[in-house]
Amino acid sequence: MSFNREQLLRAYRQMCTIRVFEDRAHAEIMNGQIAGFTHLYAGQEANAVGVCEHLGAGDTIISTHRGHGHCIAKGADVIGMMKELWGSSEGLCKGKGGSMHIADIDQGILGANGIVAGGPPISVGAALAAKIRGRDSVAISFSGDGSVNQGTCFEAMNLAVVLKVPAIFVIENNYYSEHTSINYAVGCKDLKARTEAFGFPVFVADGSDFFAVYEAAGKAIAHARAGNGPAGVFCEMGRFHGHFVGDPEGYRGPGEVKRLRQDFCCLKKFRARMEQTGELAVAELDDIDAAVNVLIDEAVLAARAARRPVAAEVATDVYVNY
Amino acid sequence: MSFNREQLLRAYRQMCTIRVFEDRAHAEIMNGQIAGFTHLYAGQEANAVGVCEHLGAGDTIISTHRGHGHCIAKGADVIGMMKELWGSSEGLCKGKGGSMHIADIDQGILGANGIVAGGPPISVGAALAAKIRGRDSVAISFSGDGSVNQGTCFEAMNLAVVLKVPAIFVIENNYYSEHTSINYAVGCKDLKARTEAFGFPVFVADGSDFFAVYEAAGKAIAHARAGNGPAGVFCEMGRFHGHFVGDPEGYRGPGEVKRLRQDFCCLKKFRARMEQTGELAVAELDDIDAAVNVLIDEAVLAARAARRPVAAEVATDVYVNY
Amino acid sequence: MPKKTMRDAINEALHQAMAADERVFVIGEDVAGGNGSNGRIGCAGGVFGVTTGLYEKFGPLRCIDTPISESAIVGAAAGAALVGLRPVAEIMFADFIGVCMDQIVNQIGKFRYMFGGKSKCPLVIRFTTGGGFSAAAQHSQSMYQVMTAFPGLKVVVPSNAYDAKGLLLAAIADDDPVLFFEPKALYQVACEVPDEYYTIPLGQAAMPREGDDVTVVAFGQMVGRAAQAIDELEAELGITCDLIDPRSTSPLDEETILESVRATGRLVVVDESPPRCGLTADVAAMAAERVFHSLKAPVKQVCAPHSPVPFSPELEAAYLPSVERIKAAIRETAA
Amino acid sequence: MPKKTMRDAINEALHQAMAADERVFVIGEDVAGGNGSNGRIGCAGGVFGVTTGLYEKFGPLRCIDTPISESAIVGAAAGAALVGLRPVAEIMFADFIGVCMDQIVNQIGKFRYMFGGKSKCPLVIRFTTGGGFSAAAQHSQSMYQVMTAFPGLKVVVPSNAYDAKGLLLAAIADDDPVLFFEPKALYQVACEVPDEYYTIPLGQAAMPREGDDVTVVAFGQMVGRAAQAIDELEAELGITCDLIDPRSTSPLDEETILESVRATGRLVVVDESPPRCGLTADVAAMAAERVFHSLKAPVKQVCAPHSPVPFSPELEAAYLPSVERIKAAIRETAA
Ligand SMILES: Cc1ncc(C[n+]2csc(CCOP(=O)(O)OP(=O)(O)O)c2C)c(N)n1
Ligand SMILES: Cc1ncc(C[n+]2csc(CCOP(=O)(O)OP(=O)(O)O)c2C)c(N)n1
Ligand SMILES: [Mg+2]
Ligand SMILES: [Mg+2]
Repeated sequence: MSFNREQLLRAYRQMCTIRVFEDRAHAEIMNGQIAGFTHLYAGQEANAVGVCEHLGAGDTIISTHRGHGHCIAKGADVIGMMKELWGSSEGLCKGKGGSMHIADIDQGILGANGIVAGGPPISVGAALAAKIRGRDSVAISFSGDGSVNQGTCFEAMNLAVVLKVPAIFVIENNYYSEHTSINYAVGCKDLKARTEAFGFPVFVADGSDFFAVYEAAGKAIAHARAGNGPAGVFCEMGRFHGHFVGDPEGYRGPGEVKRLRQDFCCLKKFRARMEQTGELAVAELDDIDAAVNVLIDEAVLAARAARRPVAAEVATDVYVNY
Repeated sequence: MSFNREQLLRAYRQMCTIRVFEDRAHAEIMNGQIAGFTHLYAGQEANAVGVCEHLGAGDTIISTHRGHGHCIAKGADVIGMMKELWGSSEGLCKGKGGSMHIADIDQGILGANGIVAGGPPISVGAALAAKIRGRDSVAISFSGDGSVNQGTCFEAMNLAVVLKVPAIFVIENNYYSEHTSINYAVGCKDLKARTEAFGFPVFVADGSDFFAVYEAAGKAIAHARAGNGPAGVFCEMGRFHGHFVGDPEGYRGPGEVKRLRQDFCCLKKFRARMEQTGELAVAELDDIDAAVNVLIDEAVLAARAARRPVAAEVATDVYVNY
Repeated sequence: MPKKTMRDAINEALHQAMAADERVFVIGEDVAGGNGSNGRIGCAGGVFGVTTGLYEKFGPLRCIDTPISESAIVGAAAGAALVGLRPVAEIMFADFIGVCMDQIVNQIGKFRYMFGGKSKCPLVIRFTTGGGFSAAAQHSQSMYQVMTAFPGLKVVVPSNAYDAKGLLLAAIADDDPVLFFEPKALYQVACEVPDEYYTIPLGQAAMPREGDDVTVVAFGQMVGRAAQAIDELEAELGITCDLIDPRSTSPLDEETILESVRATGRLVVVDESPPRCGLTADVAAMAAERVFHSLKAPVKQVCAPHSPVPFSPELEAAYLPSVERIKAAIRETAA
Repeated sequence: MPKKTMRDAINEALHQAMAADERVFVIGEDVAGGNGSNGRIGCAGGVFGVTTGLYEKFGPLRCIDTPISESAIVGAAAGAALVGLRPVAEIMFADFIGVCMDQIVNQIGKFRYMFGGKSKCPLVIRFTTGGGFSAAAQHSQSMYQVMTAFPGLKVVVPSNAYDAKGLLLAAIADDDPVLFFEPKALYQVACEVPDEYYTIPLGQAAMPREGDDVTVVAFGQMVGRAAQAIDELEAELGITCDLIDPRSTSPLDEETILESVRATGRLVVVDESPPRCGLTADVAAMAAERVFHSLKAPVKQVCAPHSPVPFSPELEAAYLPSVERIKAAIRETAA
């Protein structure tokens, strides 16, 4: 698989944007600037970006409670997102959704989702629509290692096979569902095999390596686009923050997060590879870091200044008409 | 596996009782004597009996919408059952449950269930209770080939593995869920493999052969009783009547039911084997047939004569106290 | 005008909606039937035969059978609607909302709001509802009263074949998600139904009887029983009633109800659901709040007892509000 | 008496119930926490910390972590209860009823009836309920009003730490299935709570304020706001109210409410759920039916708008009934 410079710059920028967005959101939550329950994606960026770099305007994604990374990777406006976290009526969802429901239908983002495994059935529907219309778009759903034990997720997988629709199930194994390890919650020894037993191929990659994810996702998406029905992607990765902001993380082993940040950082891995291959210069990547930091600074300033919603907005946007 | 005479006579009698009960219920429904939705088990008897002959008083079963066979096999009183079908207040459930909810908790029968795959999660709970109490009982749930696509069924399987409880998942493949074939509704090629991928062994048998089912179920139950966690049983069998009484059966191929009745009749197979081995005489089996017919005649007469419920009974039995 | 059963009227509506708009498709368990079998695909048309002929007419991409996976069925409809199609999903019995409630209530019902008004989810979910079949506790609930509680959803329950056709066509054309509850006890009941396409707006009540003494509001299956009760009372005692059939419970045509109560000063509300947090309370409370000063007598609720639906025919007959019970309530209110 | 938060009071109740009866066990997601990890098992005690310490005290067979499989969790509790244990299941947010409603409503709630009174299913399911956390549309619903509609279930919603402990101990000792809704906004609110085991019977309302002018019925989180509204109105205008906290919505202490309304002739009902088919309508309709002739003014419902719960703190503040809105309703009713 070969990448041109533009693709490489873009992939790095996307991952970097997610990381900086998340770390900043973390800081602002700790400051009391952001209300509600927020789940951060830092450490998992290569997965979202490695998948979404394959997608076009006609393709859709549906995300989880941990949705910022997927949304950014699929093209959501980060300033609108930051305003949404702030609960502004200028936010992407007018402050009505917040972190757990960030969506941008026009970008093919069918939303973050506060219900574990709420997304996969819906994604099968988007895939079904593609099939009915005779289009070659694909529909991606992201699921965590915990989410795959929810009945809706299994139903979606089977239905996708039965209807032979281009639904891609991306399973992000960050080892934990909340405080519980995948070693406990997934009863079988081999989650990839359990998933494949539903009747579609699952491609495995190191989820902290953009290139690996990109390759695996490419195979899955090609399979689905060609009309062969659903496919899966299964990646391992580290979650750098707690499950939610404020999580005391008593389930971590000694030095665990430090090790993850050291060995499973997609940005570090990407840079190391660029240094090795010489495809991009360190300065170019540094420039991206700087530009992204400026962007996120701007987003935070814009969010702080953005219009606050007023009471009259509470009961609008419920129906198209009623 | 060897059986003594008493065991053989009992197994045959149980299967025969189910068959005659079902065929009579069918006739009485066609006569307009029995109201509601009734799903008949005729053709599948060896499965219920082959499993339940392993069970003792401490073991539980939970059934499906097609529950008569399982209930009879586990020891429910057929006269009380027939009265229940008739909607009498002398019925096993005082006429409040009917065919789809026949239960007898004292016999370890946690009920037929009108919700497809409603039973498996509950059965995991009964199995969990055994583990918590340190007892060696097992909990059986029956599921159809259609029911295994319902999310609750998958969840139950995974939870049983996680908690390592003695839950046995018995899957009855009668080829159809309502009007739809397993070839369509189960997306994967191999349902046994999909089930095993959850992390427990599944034992396969010809569901029209009592001896085969008994052997497979015995392995599964022994596995679970010994504290190794859940196990499965997977059998194929023919359903001799429609999905519900009144089903026009447009999904059947030409001559299909005739062939099933010919080649996959557990009573015929049992008799053939007895003839071959000489373990039981034809006359002994004929005597059972006759006795069972008398019993079911009695049950119908008793049901016809049984007390009808009165309006005041509508709102009782909702709570222990309220 | 030709007479048609409610089943046939709904079937006709589906045919016409699918012919008129290629974005419309149906999905559910056995809406075609026979898939994967040695028999005939399209042999079923749903267990109540309501989708008969759609598979033959519109083919496998628009009449889609599914496994028994209600959450996935509803989710699939939701996803297809979000990207621009107009699915009509069938969930065989309203009771099965239990296994797919999240997709209905937390997903479909909330998308538009959570997404700041930027999405549309134009779908219909059809359910059979209610008692009368001795189908017992898990196949006889009304459930529409429960779904009315959830903002973001529209809820329809027709009481006759004519309304069923027009309301379903309106529901399919609607840009919001609509839950459409078909009283299964009425499938075989016929009335005059035009052959052509027509719609009945959601949120607009019908008033099949007009009178002076009492306002009777009844839902779904109970509308016919209320009409009979009213007719008998008029003949027996000369009491006359407004009978209001809201047709949709969300939106509810509050004005028609309130206006009638302003005139009669007396209100009886009839529904076959149990008493707690249901539609009889909903309508009664609205009157007690908004037209209190017009009320001349206690508001009466006629509904099922606080118990599951029993199997036995005698018990079910005692469970469902009868013409006699409705008459007694009207008589007491009018006294 | 020692002051304890509602969280600690509930935790204490669980400890005492498990110590008193070895049939009691807890099951749910992360009720222990840390299973399978390299860290500490028992590290969590539920995401709100309510089950803290149970794993250490009672071990893995009585404090059971599960995968994210709510239907299986509830089903497992149901099965264990049917065979004689007394499970306490935790479903993290009441909103998640969406993914396990069948097991609650169609199974647990109906066993006894469907089985002709021959079974018992003594279990408790604990949920967090309600708004106040900016947790948005899928983590803020009350849901207890919806579950009240289903016969066979008991439904409890405490408004303070003292009641929470006594009601939970009663619920665990009860032979029927009980849904126990804990207003998460009140977890950190403390009041005096005895150290010893005590129970508060279900179906018995509390009356934290007594007065002459208006009857105010409020549920869960709204009880505190109603009390504040009442206290301010007494100070400002000399209006005095009965404040009734039903504590359980099923069974509902109808007599206490009706008796108060008979005396005051005025009723305001306050709940944080949306308006349709909810508890405010339920109680208002009961009054309009059963004590109509005592009523001197329109019954008032104070509730959320017919919309999902918004995320933004300002919007959520506007969504939930405020002390000001409750005061305005009482003032109007008393006028
Ligand atoms: C139906 C449902 N159950 C439980 C929760 C609470 N919850 C939110 S995130 C989460 C863990 C999800 O784990 P996983 O799928 O691995 O995703 P991750 O958080 O690791 O990204 C849980 C239990 C929920 N939101 N929805
Ligand atoms: C949740 C749910 N969905 C649908 C139905 C309707 N239904 C009843 S039986 C049945 C088919 C079940 O097929 P299978 O599991 O193979 O059992 P079988 O009838 O063959 O014994 C269906 C769809 C139901 N009762 N519950
Ligand atoms: Mg995870
Ligand atoms: Mg079958």
